[in-house]
Amino acid sequence: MKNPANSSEKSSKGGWMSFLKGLIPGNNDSTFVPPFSLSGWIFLLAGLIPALIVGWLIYPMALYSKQPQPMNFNHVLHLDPDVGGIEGDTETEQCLYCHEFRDDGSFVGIPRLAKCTECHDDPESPLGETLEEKDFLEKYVADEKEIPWLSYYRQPDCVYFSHIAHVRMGEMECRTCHGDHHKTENLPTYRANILTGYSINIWGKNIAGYKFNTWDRMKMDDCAECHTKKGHEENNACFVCHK
Amino acid sequence: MDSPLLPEGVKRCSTKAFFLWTLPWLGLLAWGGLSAFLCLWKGLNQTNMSNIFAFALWIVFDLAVIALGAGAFFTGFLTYIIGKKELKNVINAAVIIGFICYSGAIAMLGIDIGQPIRGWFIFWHANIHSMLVEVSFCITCYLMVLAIEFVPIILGNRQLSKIRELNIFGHNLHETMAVFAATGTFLSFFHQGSLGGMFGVLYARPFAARDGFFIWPWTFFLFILSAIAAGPCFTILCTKLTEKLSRKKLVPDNAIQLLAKISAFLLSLYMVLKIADTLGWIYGVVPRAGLKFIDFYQEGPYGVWLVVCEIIIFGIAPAIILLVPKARQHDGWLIAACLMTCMGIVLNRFVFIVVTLAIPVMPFDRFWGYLPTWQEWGIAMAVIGYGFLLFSAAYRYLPLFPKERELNPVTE
Amino acid sequence: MKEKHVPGKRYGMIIDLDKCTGCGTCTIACAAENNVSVRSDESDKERSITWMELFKITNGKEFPHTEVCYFPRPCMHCEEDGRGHHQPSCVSVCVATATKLDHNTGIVSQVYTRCIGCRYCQAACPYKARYFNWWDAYFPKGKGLERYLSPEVSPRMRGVVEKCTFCHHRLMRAKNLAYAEERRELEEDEYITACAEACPAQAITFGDLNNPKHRVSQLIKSPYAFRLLERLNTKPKVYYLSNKDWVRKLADNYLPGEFEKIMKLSG
Amino acid sequence: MELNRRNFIKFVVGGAAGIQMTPLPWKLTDDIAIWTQNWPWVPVPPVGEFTHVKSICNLCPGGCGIEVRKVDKRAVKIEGRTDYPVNPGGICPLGMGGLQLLYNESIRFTRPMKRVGPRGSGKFMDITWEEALNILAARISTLRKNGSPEALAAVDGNPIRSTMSLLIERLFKAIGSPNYVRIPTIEDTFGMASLLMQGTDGPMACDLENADYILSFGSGLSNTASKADQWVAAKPGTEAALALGLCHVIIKEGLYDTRFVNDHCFGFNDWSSANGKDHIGFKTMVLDSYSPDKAGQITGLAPGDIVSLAKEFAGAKAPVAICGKGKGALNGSLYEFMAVNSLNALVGNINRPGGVLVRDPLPLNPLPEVELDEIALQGLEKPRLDLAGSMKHPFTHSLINNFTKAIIDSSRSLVDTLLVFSANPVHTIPDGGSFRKALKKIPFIVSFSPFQDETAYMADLILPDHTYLEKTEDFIWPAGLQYPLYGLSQPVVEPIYNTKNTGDVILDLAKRIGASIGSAFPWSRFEEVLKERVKGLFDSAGGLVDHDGSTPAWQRQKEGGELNPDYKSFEEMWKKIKSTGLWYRPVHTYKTREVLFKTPTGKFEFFSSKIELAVNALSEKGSLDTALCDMAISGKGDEVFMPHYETTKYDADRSVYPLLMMPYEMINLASGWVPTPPFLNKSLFDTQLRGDESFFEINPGTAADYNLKQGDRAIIKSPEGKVRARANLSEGAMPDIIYMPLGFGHTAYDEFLQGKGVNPNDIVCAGKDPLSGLPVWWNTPVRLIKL
Repeated sequence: MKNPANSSEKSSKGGWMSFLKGLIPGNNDSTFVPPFSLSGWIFLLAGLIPALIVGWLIYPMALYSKQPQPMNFNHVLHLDPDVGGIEGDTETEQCLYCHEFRDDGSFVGIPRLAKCTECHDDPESPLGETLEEKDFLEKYVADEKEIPWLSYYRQPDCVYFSHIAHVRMGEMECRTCHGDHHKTENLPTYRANILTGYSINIWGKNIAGYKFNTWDRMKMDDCAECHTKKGHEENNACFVCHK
Repeated sequence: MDSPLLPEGVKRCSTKAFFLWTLPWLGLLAWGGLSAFLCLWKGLNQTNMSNIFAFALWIVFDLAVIALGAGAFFTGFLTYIIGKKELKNVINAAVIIGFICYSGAIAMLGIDIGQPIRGWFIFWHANIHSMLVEVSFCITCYLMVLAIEFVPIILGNRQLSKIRELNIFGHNLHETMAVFAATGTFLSFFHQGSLGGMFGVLYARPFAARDGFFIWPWTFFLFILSAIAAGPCFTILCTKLTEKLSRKKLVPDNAIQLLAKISAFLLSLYMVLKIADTLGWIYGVVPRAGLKFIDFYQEGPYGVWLVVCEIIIFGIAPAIILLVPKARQHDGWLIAACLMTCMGIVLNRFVFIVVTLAIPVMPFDRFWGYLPTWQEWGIAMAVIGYGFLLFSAAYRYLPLFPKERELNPVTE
Repeated sequence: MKEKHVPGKRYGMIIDLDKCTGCGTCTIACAAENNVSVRSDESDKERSITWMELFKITNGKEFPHTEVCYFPRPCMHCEEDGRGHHQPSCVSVCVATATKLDHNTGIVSQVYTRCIGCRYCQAACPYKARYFNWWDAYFPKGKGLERYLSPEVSPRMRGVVEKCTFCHHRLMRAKNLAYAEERRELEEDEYITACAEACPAQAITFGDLNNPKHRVSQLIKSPYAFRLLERLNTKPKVYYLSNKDWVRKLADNYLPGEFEKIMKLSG
Repeated sequence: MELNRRNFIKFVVGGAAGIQMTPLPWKLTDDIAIWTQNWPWVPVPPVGEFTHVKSICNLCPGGCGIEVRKVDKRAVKIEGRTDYPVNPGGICPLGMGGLQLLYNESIRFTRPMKRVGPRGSGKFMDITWEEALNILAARISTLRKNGSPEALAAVDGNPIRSTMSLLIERLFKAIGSPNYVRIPTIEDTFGMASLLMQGTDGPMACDLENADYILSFGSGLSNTASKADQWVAAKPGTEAALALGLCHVIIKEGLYDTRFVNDHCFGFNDWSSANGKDHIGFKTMVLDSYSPDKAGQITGLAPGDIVSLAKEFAGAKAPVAICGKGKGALNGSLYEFMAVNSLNALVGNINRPGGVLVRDPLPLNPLPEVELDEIALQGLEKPRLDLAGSMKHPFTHSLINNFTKAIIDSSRSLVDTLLVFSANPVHTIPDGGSFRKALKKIPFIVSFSPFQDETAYMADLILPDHTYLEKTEDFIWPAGLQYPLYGLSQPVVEPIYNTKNTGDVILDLAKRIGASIGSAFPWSRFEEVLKERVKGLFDSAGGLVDHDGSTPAWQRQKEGGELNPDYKSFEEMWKKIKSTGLWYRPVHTYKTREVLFKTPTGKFEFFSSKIELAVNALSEKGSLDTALCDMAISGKGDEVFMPHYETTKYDADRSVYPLLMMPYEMINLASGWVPTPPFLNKSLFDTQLRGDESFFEINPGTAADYNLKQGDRAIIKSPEGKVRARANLSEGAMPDIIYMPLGFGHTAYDEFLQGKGVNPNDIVCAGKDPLSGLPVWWNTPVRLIKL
């Protein structure tokens, strides 16, 4: 092979280097610029900082859609004993009043309209004065139309999840996975990943994947982590959660 | 037109001639591009692969080119680790051939899997028991090594070498080549073996399974050995082809002869072991599964001729030719022997893949046939086109054969 | 880390070939239960998907001495191999850990969303029990065929391998029902596969091979019980039953005279 | 501080490094992979509440109990009911695929329509139910006004004795047309054989649970044959000779039940009639004409096999011989069925456990008599086009092949308006494609089919029915079941399209026609008709409406279990039937043999008095020979009145057509009027269908004669036409017979069915079955031309 030192004679003709040089006005090749001069750092940061902004701020905003729920729902009000709300010995019991198990052990998830009308059965008599309540009666109860709720916690189709195994047999609290959803007066905006269609609550609110609470994320690893912690490694078999 | 890019002091054909030369290979690439697009867009239904022929033409091509590309790591090993200096005259060519083969194989694999976008699951959710995982890790890493080995050659281009930083970088890289050669050797040994293991471990496929004799599966070693025997032959073939096409002597005879001699010994050793393997299989694996040797060679086109070709015509015969110094010094015999060796290895890979799958294991099951579609051929041919193109370009623009100037002094 | 030892289940199946009429109900029950995609041309047997495939075998004699037998073949849900190869042949080769043997049920799982479609498992399986989705599931617009899809089984995308799961979702369904009744253990008939349930000839018996009370674990003790390709050491959990010698002989490969010798030995 | 090359590189490096330090590339890689797991074009079945609905499957006359699993409003899986006596738990492939018939818009009619394009072009225009019914009512009224109500004809494929078919028959009676034609099934032949030998035109049943030896005379090649203890295959159409050959051995060896034969049978021994005429008996006839050698010659079986089979049969404790071809959707041969039943009589296995049971009809209320007006009375006087019930075919109810022939042969349009109910005669009738030709001569065709079948495609007016999963209808005592059962299906899902239960449509139509027809249908809904009929079951006092599937009914009866009705009032019973879908009485009442047989002699008749009467009546008009010729009987003398073997007469020159083609029914291919659900295609072997080509089965020896190898293509040519298929060499096939599956070769429906394979019915040259006149579809002479 040729000795590189010998062959490195300066040349200004040809090659992609000169092409690049041509692009940059006033370029003087003879000026020696130390690799990390101040301006070097500035340019480095000029690339780095916008990239960080794009990756950490703009990208997450662009990645998730925002959809409002069809109407508001006030969990606090429904659980308020002062206004005849749902009572129960435990929080879980209160939740289960509406988010109940069927006889075959399956879980209803978000209750159907029929569950609402068990209590709010008269379309003629308004519940209160809010716009939501008026909407609820006019749009849904009167036409017997199901409310198209957007589910924050619906796992993708490939996932099987048994609530009864966790809540009844495993005696887990609802909030372990769902957080303090029952303490909200307003339903948060539903946000879904535009590529995957997953709710942000499933895939983690934190874009970096960092988890502060048990309910911040409901990914496979989170399930497995809990199973392992509780000594139920056998439930990490693929088919326990995949279908 | 492109003269500033050509290496100094050597003669190359005109730009026009070179352009015409690239046309057929560009054509193959275009065919492959269309095929790849169809396969990625519409799915693998574009092929004639099936639940029976789950692996087919592409995997045969993959395994074949990876085996033939073994010349790269093995020549590297001989050059940098063993210190056979004369091989420096072919090492560049060997590296490029290796790079072509491995990158081509990986590209084909990317199309061959049903869910290319999830391909990285192999690395992320790796099943350490799977030989294919070992193969994937090794060939990916080795392709990186090859790329690194390729860089100094690229930087040897007349114009690039004018850039001081690149020149220094290339030189330094070159100095450390022994380290990469060692890494490459390690990686390559493993994946060549794992490729053999891939089939040897199929314990429910008696045609491919190789077990019951200390080490399981022993195809691991057979594949390594056959690859390092055939790799140098392929390197010889490529250089000889380049010499013939350019009507120039490019590599000193001693380098070629050394490769041929090493190949001869390895091939002979391989043949001894292959015959032992075949016998061990016939008298061990096969009857254990309740079958006879001949049961595997009665279906469709797959007859005993496969064994005869693989072991005698494309195995023992070239081994003898290469062992005899007189014979291997004769260009015609040398090329013929190298060609036979390479065909033997391709046949071996074909048999392990296609025949393994074609022969039904359930006694009441039947034999199915398979012919590749034009889309499958397209992808396979594109690898060939890509190989020719890259190698031709490398020969034209890079200092591929260090002795070229010396052997062909430019008279004008 | 060693898993703590729980007396696990080993679900398995025995198919009485002398009862099977080859009607194909098992194949169809399986497809309907598991959302198996149907294409307009299902006669391309190399590429169509039938988790429970039917093979027809004959004794090869001339008319009128010909006898016919049908061989329904689900996934065998192979066990770990005794020779130190450790795993079912398909499981050990899977690159992305998309298929696994569950030690608590004995069921070999297949996770479609994990599978990358390399098809190495198909090469490894001698029973051809694994099927690749060469096409996207065929649900053309305007037909409304997708309305019969069951939500219990996830429809597959193209480019992945699928296979019989022993109707694992039915185990989940049965478990949920048991939990609703505050039970943990299942009765024998609470979890059976769709094919076993549908068979009009009641030729398929499904249950826990580890539970001596289950019919299946009694039936496999029959001298007429056998498994497909037993010599390959794949240890299938699907057994067959036939009192016809020629049928049993066709279940495995034998060297000339070998089968007859075994017959003589076993009386 | 300028953007030179170095700085530019730094900028790029900074950006690249920066991006790596954000979640973007990593999350994007992950998300794209997840995108492939959730491709928007892969359907995601909605989740919901699981419910189960019990109903009955009506895709074949079997009427199995089904339980449909639903998710909210969608039906997602059909399963066999464990609590239904017909099919404890199991279900057939066709029943399993039913949801693909419900949810497949491209094979269903979703609304009433009328034809706009040329006939058969499939161009229809949407109309309302109101318009559609008015068009039809006006047409019928016009026919009646013109005094030709008989120009209205029906082809009805609803199960025999079902309320639906009663209602259609009633409509025709009220309108005044005798041309109500049913699709022939095995029940027709069973009924006639039973009538002639036992005196009751009811279905026959066999107590298979208690039988210890079952000898099936079904055609070879069936799946069930693979499970038989012994497989004996006679040449198609010679089964009668085999049965009589067995009788010969049994009589000769004295293995028959002498007590039964002597005390309860007529015509066994030679006898003399009141007018002094001597007759030979069954015994003499069989001993003279059906020696094992002779039977062997006819059937192609070894005489030794016949002897050993006869001994095995007679030696069993409760042997039963059953006849029938395929799934029972096609008729059999009358003398053959009689011959097979003679075997049961010889061993005395009639009306006892494990034998042939003589059933009384289900005690359903009859519908009130129709008051006929003048037009109707005159119309009903006119002869039936198919000659069924005439002196030539006195025992047969319908002869669709005659019907077709009459239309084709006539120079004018004998039928002005044809109504087609639950039938697809264009595809299913073994007539060499004649029905399609006949349709061309019918000016107006109305289809009530829920499916876009071949016949409906030719229709002018479409009044689509619900599919069986959307409607209520009844199933009367499926053939073969030994105790009375009434099944009632219920809408599993809400009707998904603008279709209507044909029962309701008929009631509406009758009202629109008005006059005496309207008053003959006083009900407002079909369900009321069903209810009125079921009242009879209540009045019969007894019967259960809930079935504990865990213990079979006969078992409970044996153990003296509770068999008292579990309801108090009729309303309660009706309500329960609607949810459980059944009423049954798990007891077969074994009447004494003295009162059992309703034949003229009061005995089991080997020599049928009814045939004698019919032949005499017809020969009074001409000679005996012409009478026999009219009845298509080639037998001579006393054997005419007894079960005997009739040589098949072929119209074709056998030297040109040396082979025989036998269509056969497959359990996993719908061969009736219902399309095959796509799932069933999965269970077909690729030696039955490959691509668009179906296969014929042929013995390797015969194939070798024609130089045919597995998969080779050939033309099968009969005098009626030709079809192209591929050869499947099968050792199980009888030499010189070509077997062709029924159910392929649809020109209608969608890509799952259309154009796949060929339909053997297209080349059948159906002869006439002696006496019954039903089509002989099982042995068409053909020749083979290798391609």
